[in-house]
Amino acid sequence: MQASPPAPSSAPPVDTVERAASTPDEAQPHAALGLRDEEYARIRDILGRRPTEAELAMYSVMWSEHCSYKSSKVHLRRFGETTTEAMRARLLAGIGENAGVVDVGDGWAVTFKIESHNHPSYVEPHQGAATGVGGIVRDIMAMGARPVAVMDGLRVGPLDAPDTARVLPGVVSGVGFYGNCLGLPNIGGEVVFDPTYAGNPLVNALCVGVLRHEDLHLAFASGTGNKIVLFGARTGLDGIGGVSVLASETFDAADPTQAPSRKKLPSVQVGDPFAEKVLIECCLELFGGGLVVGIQDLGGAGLSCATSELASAGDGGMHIDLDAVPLRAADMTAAEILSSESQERMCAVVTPENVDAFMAVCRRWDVTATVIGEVTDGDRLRITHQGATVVDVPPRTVAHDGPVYERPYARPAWQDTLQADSVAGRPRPSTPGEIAEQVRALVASPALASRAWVTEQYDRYVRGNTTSATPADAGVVRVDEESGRGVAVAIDANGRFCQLDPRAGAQLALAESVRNVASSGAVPVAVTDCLNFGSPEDPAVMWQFAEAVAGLADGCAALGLPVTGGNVSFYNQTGSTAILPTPVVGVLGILDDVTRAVPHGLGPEGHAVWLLGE
Amino acid sequence: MSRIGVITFPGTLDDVDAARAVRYAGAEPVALWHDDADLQGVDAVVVPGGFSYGDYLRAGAIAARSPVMGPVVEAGRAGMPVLGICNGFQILCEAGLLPGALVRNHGLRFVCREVGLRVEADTAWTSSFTVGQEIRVPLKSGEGRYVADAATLDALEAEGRVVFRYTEPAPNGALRDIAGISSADGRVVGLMPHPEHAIDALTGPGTDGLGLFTSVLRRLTAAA
Amino acid sequence: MARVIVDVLPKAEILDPQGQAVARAMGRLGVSGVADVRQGKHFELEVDDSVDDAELERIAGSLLANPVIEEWVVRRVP
Amino acid sequence: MARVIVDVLPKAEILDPQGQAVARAMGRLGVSGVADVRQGKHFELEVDDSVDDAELERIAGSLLANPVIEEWVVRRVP
Ligand SMILES: Nc1ncnc2c1ncn2[C@@H]1O[C@H](COP(=O)(O)OP(=O)(O)O)[C@@H](O)[C@H]1O
Repeated sequence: MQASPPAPSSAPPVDTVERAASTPDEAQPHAALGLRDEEYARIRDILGRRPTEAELAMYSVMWSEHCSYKSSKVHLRRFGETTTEAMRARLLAGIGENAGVVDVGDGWAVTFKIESHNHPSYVEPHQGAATGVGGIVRDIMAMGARPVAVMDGLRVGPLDAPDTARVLPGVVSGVGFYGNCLGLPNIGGEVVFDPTYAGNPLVNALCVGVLRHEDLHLAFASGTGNKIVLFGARTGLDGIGGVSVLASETFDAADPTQAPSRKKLPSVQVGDPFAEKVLIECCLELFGGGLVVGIQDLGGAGLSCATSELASAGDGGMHIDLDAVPLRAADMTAAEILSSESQERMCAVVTPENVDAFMAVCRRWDVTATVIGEVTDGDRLRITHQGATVVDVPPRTVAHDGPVYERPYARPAWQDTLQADSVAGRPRPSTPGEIAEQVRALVASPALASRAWVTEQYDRYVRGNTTSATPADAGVVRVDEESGRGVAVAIDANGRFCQLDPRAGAQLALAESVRNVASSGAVPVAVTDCLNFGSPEDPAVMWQFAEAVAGLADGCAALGLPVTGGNVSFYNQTGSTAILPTPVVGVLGILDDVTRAVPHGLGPEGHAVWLLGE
Repeated sequence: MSRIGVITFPGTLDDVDAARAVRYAGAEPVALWHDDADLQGVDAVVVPGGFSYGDYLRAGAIAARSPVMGPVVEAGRAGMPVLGICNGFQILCEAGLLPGALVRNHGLRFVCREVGLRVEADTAWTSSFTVGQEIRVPLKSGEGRYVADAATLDALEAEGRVVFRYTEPAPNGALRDIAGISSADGRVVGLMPHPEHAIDALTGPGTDGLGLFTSVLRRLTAAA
Repeated sequence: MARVIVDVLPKAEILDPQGQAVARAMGRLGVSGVADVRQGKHFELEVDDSVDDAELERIAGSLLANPVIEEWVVRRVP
Repeated sequence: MARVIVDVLPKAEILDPQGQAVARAMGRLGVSGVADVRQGKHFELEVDDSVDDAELERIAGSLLANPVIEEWVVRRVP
């Protein structure tokens, strides 16, 4: 409570570039925003002054672990280094784009990617999982593709842990709610139980999209005078929890009545799959009409990410006017608008002569669309709010030139003990009674029980192209109805193997996923991965990570399969206990004709059963 | 060739499947748009499944009041064959073309599984089947529990307007295991399960669902 | 501008599985003393002063509620 | 026995897709004069007289509403 009443409400001064230049010593809460002192100093260096509030918001979120890959970058390079030209032969787009795109023949291409939404799914399981599906689907849309299927890899605590009863049903209903309502068949996934996931479930969602080669769209803004259009949902105060430290500083003083609710902003986003379904159809009509030069989805880091990435991938500068952004809440600051993670939004670059046609398509689908800026000469990203310049930065410094850490890593001391603890000395069942008992225990174990409770909540029929979903080794969808051309996808990981040996464990995950795709009759052609680990600040975790990446990269090279994209999720831990190292590997395979896919399960009576391998 | 309209509302999902089923049956699918009160001279209409308007408010409530539904209700009352599948069934009930309502599944969860249905009435959409025949099609819905007051249910049964019944206890708790019903003249039919997902053994449980589409085609060509 | 509340409940004779699930959950959580729960919908509308009570009834009965299965109450709040 | 009503609404700063969809639908359906719609849940409980207000608050906040995204009001009715 404030002792004296505030002065009659006057809006806090907008922190413009001018003001920042003239108040170099104003204290800024960079640490509360997750920026280290040297990172903050680097921003001041880049800009030659202190950042404005809005710039600070942008840098802090774009330089976060989630967006900048600052701890993982040095290791992920390995994927690039081990990928040969021959492995790249089928790739129309690879790592670095929203999602990798693979040529699957006959002029068709397929894009696929897996992403995590772990932490939000613990806070609010239903909405967290739902918006996780929504996010990966928009990544796929941003490539110019029609999303055609989803998969979900779920990891939670033991079945009888109290939180599991809250988290698992919520996550499953969220995945189903969003995917079903979008009309995307769910073609497979995993449900894994382990105590290390009890306070930190893993929700990894994969989406597959299909496009013709000529429809490939990349995220870049070029062509001076081209318009930047924001379309989809309005921008609200969702998911800006972090940035509210900025708001609280200025708003506390100006209007204490407003501060409490602002400060406690939930970082939870609510998904609106209906809005996203309409957005998909709207985007496809826009692509079909040739109305889009470049496109970018809005996910984590919202407009900060979309504008800086579009601008730095293009060949000019960009001007954005935040006053044009349709808002859902009153009095949002520039920092809040830029950081909002409101769902179901996309950002497109459109030539001036196509703007009217673009708007007409959006109106037909009842999608709000607004020109919020344009591509400019020069190389600066300039953002104005209430008539004043609040951001003026080289976009690459925000989007790509973030910090890179060589975090220390070391094989943990307990690794030897863990590996030495083999089953060799353990008693084994020998009598028929003991064996029967063990079989019963296995069958009854949650690890092996039927997944029907989960999969019955997911639509697998919609669009009429699913030729294999649960139960199956891999999900199979038909891409072309005429020729029967299709793709098979599987996702796999075994955290316990990875705990024992992260390098071999990652390779086993890859091998299992490849086997699952191959045993559906498809030829494996590409890999996506979702690397879920504990804190990168823990050298043992960092070692697991480095080993797993190296193992996966070498495994992919040995099999001749390129990694086309993926996602890193760090800080998955409860207190100081990290989750099992969990590199989830997704593999995509091609079938020339889905009618010749190998069905799951035993065939008709009289067929022989063969065991291949040792 | 008979022309069968397939309506797309914002949030409709199974329009591609319904159009494919129409094509497989040998008719020409005609895309109809929710905002356009023009049936383009079609001979019959399919209101497909999905989540029109996100199922917000009540499933089918908002779609039932769209421009295209005016002429659909009018034509349906005048005897044009109309089929509502899943969300389409919900829309036909909300539009007053069929009695009763569809509410949340009694288990409170979305249910996607193959179900057995017994065909119990000879209608414009079931004449390719014999009464009593059992077919297998997918069911996938969260608000598929058919309800109506007892008098309405009694009347439906007495008038032979229960077209499909689940062969096992209804997975959604539908009263009297009702999966689909018809108008008094047997030309407007609504059902929760998805015949359009059972037209090819490659992508569905079999081809039983095709029977609904060949039925109406027979009816249309016989009338012509 | 006036604020109007419309509360919609399933008719008494219609099974209310959501309400029942809540009632059961109470038992499991050790909450005693709740005999019955019914769950419906709650709408808050901002309406022009020009909208009269008859119009509000019409909006409630023809859109917000389905008279086949639901009943509703409309009230204006200050 | 007492009758208790709990109304639950999405928090003001949280997206309310249902309410927005209904508001848009009204415009399309020719209902004019409705500026805004918010949609939430409405619960009617029958409770023992022994259940006090604190207990009711606890029930509302832990079972009927999701405090992460919703707010609620509890009231006893005659
Ligand atoms: N979370 C999930 N989402 C969708 N499908 C799932 C999920 N979990 C399991 N499945 C599916 O259920 C089936 C059985 O799963 P599982 O027991 O893990 O089999 P497997 O060991 O053969 O992968 C598979 O088809 C799998 O894809």
